[in-house]
Amino acid sequence: MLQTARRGRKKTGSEAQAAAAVHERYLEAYRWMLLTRLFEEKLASMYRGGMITGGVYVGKGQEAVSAACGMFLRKGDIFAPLIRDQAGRAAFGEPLVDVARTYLGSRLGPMRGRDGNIHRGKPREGQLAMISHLGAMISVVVGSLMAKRWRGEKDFVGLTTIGEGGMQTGSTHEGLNIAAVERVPLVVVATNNHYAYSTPNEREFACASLVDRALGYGFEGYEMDGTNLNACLETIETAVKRARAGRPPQLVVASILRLAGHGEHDDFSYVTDDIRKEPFAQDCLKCAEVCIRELGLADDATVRNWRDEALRKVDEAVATAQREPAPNAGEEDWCAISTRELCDPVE
Amino acid sequence: MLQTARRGRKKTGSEAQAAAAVHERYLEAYRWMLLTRLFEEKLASMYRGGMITGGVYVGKGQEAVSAACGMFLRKGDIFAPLIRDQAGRAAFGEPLVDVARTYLGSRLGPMRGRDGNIHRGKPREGQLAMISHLGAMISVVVGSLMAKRWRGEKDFVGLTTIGEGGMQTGSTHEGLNIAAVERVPLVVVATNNHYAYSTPNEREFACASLVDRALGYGFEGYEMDGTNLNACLETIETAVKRARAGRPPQLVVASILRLAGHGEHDDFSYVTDDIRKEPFAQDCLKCAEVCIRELGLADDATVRNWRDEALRKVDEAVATAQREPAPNAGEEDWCAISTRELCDPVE
Amino acid sequence: MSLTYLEAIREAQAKLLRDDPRVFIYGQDVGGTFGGAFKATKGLAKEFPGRVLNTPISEDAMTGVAIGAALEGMRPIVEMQFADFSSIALNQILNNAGTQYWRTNLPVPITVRLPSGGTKGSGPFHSQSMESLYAHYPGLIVMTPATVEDAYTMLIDAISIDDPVVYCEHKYLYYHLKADALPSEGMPIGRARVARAGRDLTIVSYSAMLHESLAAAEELARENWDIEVIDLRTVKPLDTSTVLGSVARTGRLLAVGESFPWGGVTAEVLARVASEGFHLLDAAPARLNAKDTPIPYHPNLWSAHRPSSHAIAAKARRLLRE
Amino acid sequence: MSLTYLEAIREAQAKLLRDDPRVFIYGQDVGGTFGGAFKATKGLAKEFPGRVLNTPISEDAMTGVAIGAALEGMRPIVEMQFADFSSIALNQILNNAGTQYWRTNLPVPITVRLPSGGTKGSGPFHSQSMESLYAHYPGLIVMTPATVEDAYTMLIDAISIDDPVVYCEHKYLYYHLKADALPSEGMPIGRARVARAGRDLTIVSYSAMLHESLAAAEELARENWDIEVIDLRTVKPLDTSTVLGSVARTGRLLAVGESFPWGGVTAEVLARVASEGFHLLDAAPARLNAKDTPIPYHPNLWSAHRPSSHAIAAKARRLLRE
Ligand SMILES: Cc1ncc(C[n+]2csc(CCOP(=O)(O)OP(=O)(O)O)c2C)c(N)n1
Ligand SMILES: Cc1ncc(C[n+]2csc(CCOP(=O)(O)OP(=O)(O)O)c2C)c(N)n1
Ligand SMILES: [Mg+2]
Ligand SMILES: [Mg+2]
Repeated sequence: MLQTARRGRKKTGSEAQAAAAVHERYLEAYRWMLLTRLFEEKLASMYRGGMITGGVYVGKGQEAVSAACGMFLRKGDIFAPLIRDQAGRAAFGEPLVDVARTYLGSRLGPMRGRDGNIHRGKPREGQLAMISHLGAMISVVVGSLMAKRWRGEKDFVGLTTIGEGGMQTGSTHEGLNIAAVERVPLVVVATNNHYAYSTPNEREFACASLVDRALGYGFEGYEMDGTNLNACLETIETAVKRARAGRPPQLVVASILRLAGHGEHDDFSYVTDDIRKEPFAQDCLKCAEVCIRELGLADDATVRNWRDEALRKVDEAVATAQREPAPNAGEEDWCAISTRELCDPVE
Repeated sequence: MLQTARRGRKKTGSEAQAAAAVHERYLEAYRWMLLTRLFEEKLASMYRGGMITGGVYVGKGQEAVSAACGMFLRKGDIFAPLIRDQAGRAAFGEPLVDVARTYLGSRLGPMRGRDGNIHRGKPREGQLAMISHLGAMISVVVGSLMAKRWRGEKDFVGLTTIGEGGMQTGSTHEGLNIAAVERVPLVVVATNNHYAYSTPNEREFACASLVDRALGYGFEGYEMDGTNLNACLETIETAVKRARAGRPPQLVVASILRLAGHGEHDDFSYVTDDIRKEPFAQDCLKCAEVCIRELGLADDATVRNWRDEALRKVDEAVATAQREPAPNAGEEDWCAISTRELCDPVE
Repeated sequence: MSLTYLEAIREAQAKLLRDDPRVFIYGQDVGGTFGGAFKATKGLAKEFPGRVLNTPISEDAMTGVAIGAALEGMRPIVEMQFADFSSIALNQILNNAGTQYWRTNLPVPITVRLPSGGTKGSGPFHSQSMESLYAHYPGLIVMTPATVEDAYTMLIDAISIDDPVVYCEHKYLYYHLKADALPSEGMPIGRARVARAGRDLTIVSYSAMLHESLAAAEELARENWDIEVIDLRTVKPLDTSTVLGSVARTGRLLAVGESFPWGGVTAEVLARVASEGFHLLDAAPARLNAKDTPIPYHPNLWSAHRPSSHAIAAKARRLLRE
Repeated sequence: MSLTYLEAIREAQAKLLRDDPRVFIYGQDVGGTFGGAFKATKGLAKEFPGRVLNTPISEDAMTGVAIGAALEGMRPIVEMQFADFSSIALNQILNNAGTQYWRTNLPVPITVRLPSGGTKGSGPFHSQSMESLYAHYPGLIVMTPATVEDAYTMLIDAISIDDPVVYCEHKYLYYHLKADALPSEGMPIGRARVARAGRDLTIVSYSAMLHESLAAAEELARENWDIEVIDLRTVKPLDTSTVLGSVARTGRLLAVGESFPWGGVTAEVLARVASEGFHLLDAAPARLNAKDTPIPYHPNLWSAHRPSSHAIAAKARRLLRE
C-alpha cells in the first residue's frame, strides 16, 4: 500500500527503500496519466478544430488502469491495447509523435496514413495494432506468446485490454478459452466503464461482476477500483508477476466511468446523473493528485513542472507530425501483399 | 428420488401417488431411451450396409440426458436439439418416420432430401433444424422465446443442447450472454461427453467444470450424472420448471462418455482405456435396466415387450421411408427463396 | 419538408413500427435516448417502447435472435453498427438465415441493415461495402438503395418480403442526399432504374457510386457525350434485362462499384452482359471498382481508392474512343 | 509408390515440419493418434511432438493464434475441419490477416487449409467452396490445387509465401486422384496451366471441376471437338494472361466452377476476358457453376447441383454451335 511520508514510526532501511520505490512508481504512473490527459485534450481540441479527420477516441478516466497496464511490461513482452490505452501505450514505449502521426495520417508514422487514430502499432516491437472488431486481438496475443515459448524465450508476458462491451463478443470468448487451454502467460485487463458506446451495463451482460467469468475459463481473477491508481498498480503488478511465473492466465476487471464521449463526436448525454455520482465515476487523475498532495509525494511546483514538460512534449509531437508529408495517392504502393509478384492486377 | 417399491414403511396415499408418478415417468423415459438405442443401432447397420449416404450420428450413452430434455417440454415450447438428441426429439414428438426419411432423403420427409441426418426439424412445430455450426442455434431459440413473450404467450420455455466442445464457440458465448440479458425462459443442457470428435477435455477448456460458466453469464447452474436417468429427470425437471417460472436462464452440465464414434465412420480408438473405466463411462441404458429390475418397476416380460414393440416401430419407420420416392433433380424447385419473383436466374 | 437519406431510413422504420406490430429493431445503441451511431433510430425507442432494443456487442447473437423471432412470426430489423462488423454475423446470415427456407420450407423475414461504404477518415474497418459477399451466397436479397426515395420505399419493401434481406445503406449518402418528399410507392423490388438516359455508353452502378457516375455523365455531357446511367437498386436479384436493354441502346458498358474488385458486383454485371448480351456490345466492356487494398484512412488515399466521378469519366472516355 | 491427393497434402506437411522448425499445425482433431477428420495429418503429432496441436472448437481463435504466431516468425498451418466452418474465422482471415501487411508493413505468413467442395451426402454445411469469398477481399492468396502434384508443391509454396494463403483442397479429390510420384518442384505460384491443349473452345476451370471439364473434353473429342482446358491453380492472383492466350487460340470461352454463381470465380474470369480480351472472342463467353441454392444432401440432387462433365459438355456444345 501507498504510505504517507509523514508517518510516526521511523522506517527501517529496507522498509524505507520499498516505500520510496512504491512512491516513485506511483509518480511515474501519474506522469504517464498526466501526459495522456494533456495529449488527448490536445487531440480533442484539434478534432473540434477540424484538424483531425475521422475521429478522436480518448481514455479520460481510464488513465490509471491504462498506465498500470503499460508499466509492468518490458521489452520482449507483448502489448495489445485497445481504444482507451494511450497511457499504457506511452508507458510501454510508444513515442508520442507516432500517435500524432497516426491521427494526422503522416506518411512517416507507423501506419503511413493507411490506418488512423487508435488503430496503430508496431508489431515488430511487441505493440500489436488492433483491428476494430472487438476481441479479435486476444487470440493473436496468445499465438505470439506460444511462438515465444517455442523459441525458448523466458519470463515474457502478454497483456491485452478490453472493455466490458467487448467481453460479450464471441471472439473474446474463444480467445480467453484458448489462452487458458494453451496456458500462456497472459494478462487480460477488462475495464467496465459502464457503457459500451451508449449502452449501459444492464443491456450488456447479466452477471454480478465480469470477474465471475474468470473461473469459467480457468483464469485467476481480480477486481479493482480503476479510479485508484495505487490499486491499479498493485493489482496489475500482481497479475503480471503471476503470469510471468507461469500461473494460469489472469483476468483483471476494473471499474470506472468513461469521463468523455465514446469518441469526441459524442456528447455522452446518455450517461445518467445517478451514475455520475457513483464512486467509480471519480476522476482517477484528480484522485492521484489529491494523493500526491496529501502524502507529500511531490510538491506543487514539481507537479506544475511536470505538467509544463508534458505540454511541451505534446506540442512538440504534434508540431513534428504536422510538418511531415501527407501520403500521396500517386506515389502510394497499392498492393496489399508483400509478395509483389503475386499481386493480382484486378481492377 | 426414485424409491424402491419394496420399502419398509407403508406409504400414505399422496406419497404413494407421487412415487407412482415418478416411476411412471422413469419408465416412460426408459422407453424413449430404448427406442432410440434400437433405432440408432438400425441406422448404424444401414450405414454399414451402404444404405445411408453421408453419415450416421448416434447418441449412444447420452439417451438419458436427451430423453429428459424432451420429456418436460410441451406443445408451445421450443426445442433446438443437436447431434445426439434422438431420444429428446422423439420424446418431444418428432415422428420416427421423419428421422428415417431424413436419413434416406425421402421427398416426403421434413427436409425433402435437401438436408440429411441430424440436420432436421419442423420449426413451425417448435422443433428447430440445427445448422452444423455449433452454438448458432442458441441465440435463435432466444429470439423465438422473445417473440412468444411479445405475443403474450405464457408458461413456455425453450430448451437447447450443446456438447462441451460446442461450449467453446464464440456463437455459444454470444447466445448464452444474450439469453441472460433478455432473461428468456431458456434451459441449456451442455453434455460433457469428454470428447469433441477425437479431442479430449484438456484441449477443449481449462476450467474445473463447465458449470462454472453459469455464474459468469448470470445463469443458474447444475451438474448432473448423465448416466443416471433419475438424476437427469430430476435436474432437468427442476431447470425447466424454474425457467418456466421466470427464473434466469438455466445451465445444466451433464457428465457422460460418448459410447460410440463421433459418427458411424469413426472407430473411436482415441478413447483411452482409463476413461472407459470412469464412472461416467457407464451405459445409462444398462443402468436404467438394472434400476428397473432392482426396484421392480417393470418385470422382464414387460421390458421384452417394450423392446419388441420398439423394434417393430423402428422397422416400420424405416420401411415406410424406404418405400417413399427419392427427390428428383428435374422436378426440384431450384430456388432458395420463397419470394419466387425475386429469384435471381444467375447461372 | 426536406429529408435526407438518413432521415428517410428513420422515417421508414417509424412507419414500419407504427403499422406493423411484428416489427422490432435490434442492434447496438439503437435504443435509449441515443438512437444509433448514425441516429437512424433516433427517438424511436421512446415512441415505441420495448420495440427498439439495445444489444450487447454480439453480432452473431443479434442475428440469431432476429432469425428466431422471424421464425415465430416477427419482422425484425437488425442494425449493424457498421457493415464491417457484420463479418461477425456472416455465418448466421449466410448459413442460418440464407438456408432456412430451402431446408425447412419456412422463410426467415429478417432485414439486416448495413451502414456501408466509405467516408473520409473512416479507414479499413468502418468503410467496407459487403454486398458482394452476401450476394454470392444463395437465399438472400441484397438491396443497395442510391436515392432518398429508394432508401425509404426499399426498406419498407425489405420488411414486407418473407425472405432475408441485406439492406446496404451508404453512409456517404446519409447527409449528402436530400429529397423534398417521401413517395408512397417505389419501383418494384428487383428492378433497375434508368437514372439518366443516353445513347453513347451505359454506366451501370448503384449506391453512392450512382452519384459519382451521374457526375461523370455530366462531365462527359460537356464534351458532348450522351451517357446512360443505370441504378441497379438491388444487386441480388440483379436486373439483367434492364442492363441488357440499355447496352442494346448504347453498345458500350462500364460497370462501377465501390466494393473490392475481385468478384464484385461489377464482375457479375460484366459476366452477364458478356454471356447474355455479347452481340449488343460494340466495344469491350469495362469496370471500375475500389482498389484491391484495405480502405485507407487518409483522405488523400481514400479519394484515390474509391472510384471518383473523374476516374469514372476518364475510364468512360477511353471506352468511348474504342 | 502411388499417392493420393490427400496423401500428398499429408506428405507436404510432413516435409514442412521436417525441414522448417517454424512450421506447426493447428486445428480441431489434427493431433493425437487421430490426425484430422480426413487424416490429412495422420501420424504427424507422433512424429513431431508438440507441433501438431488439437484446438478447441474455436475457428476465430485458431486463426488468431496463427496470426499472432506468424507475427512472431512462425509459419502456422491452420486446418479447418471443413471449409464451411471457416465462416467463423472469416473475420480474422479477412480483417486481421488480410489487412496486417498493408497496415503495419509486417506480413502474416499463415496458411489456412480449407477442405472444400461437395461430396455425396454431405449437405449444405459440409460441401461449400468458399474461394470466391476469400478472393474478393484484398491481402490474401487463394490456391485451388486440382492435381496430386499441385496439392503437394502448392502447399509447400503456400508456407514459403510471406503472405496469408487460403489453400482450398477439394475433398472429392482426396481419394479419387492418384499420382505415381511427388515432384520436387511445381509451376510458379500464380501461373495457370494448360491441362489439355485444343483449338475449338477454352474451358477455364480449377479444383475438382478441372476433372469434370477434362472428362467433358474427352466426351466432346469423341464428337471431333478439340477442347482446351485451363487449370487456374490459384484463383487469386488469377492468371489472366494464360487465359487470354488460350482464348486467343480458340475464340471461345466456358468458365466452370463449383462455388455459387453470383460473383464467383467464373464471373471474375468472364469479366476479365470480356474486358481485356473482347476482340479474341468469336462467340459469347459462358459460365457454369453450382446452382444458386444451398448444396443438397441427397445424391440425386447433389449431382444436379454441381456441374457434371455431361452438363459441361452440353453447355460447351451450345457454345460451339454459336
Ligand atoms: C465486433 C464489433 N462490433 C461493433 C463494434 C463497434 N464499437 C466500437 S467501440 C464499441 C463500444 C465498446 O464498448 P466497450 O467494449 O465497453 O469499450 P469502451 O468503448 O467502453 O472502452 C462498439 C460497439 C466493434 N468495434 N466491434
Ligand atoms: C463451428 C464448428 N466447427 C467445427 C464443427 C465440426 N464438428 C462437428 S461435431 C464436432 C465435435 C463436437 O463436439 P461436442 O460439442 O463436444 O459434441 P459431441 O459430438 O461430443 O456430442 C465438430 C468439431 C462444427 N460443427 N462447427
Ligand atoms: Mg465500456
Ligand atoms: Mg463432446
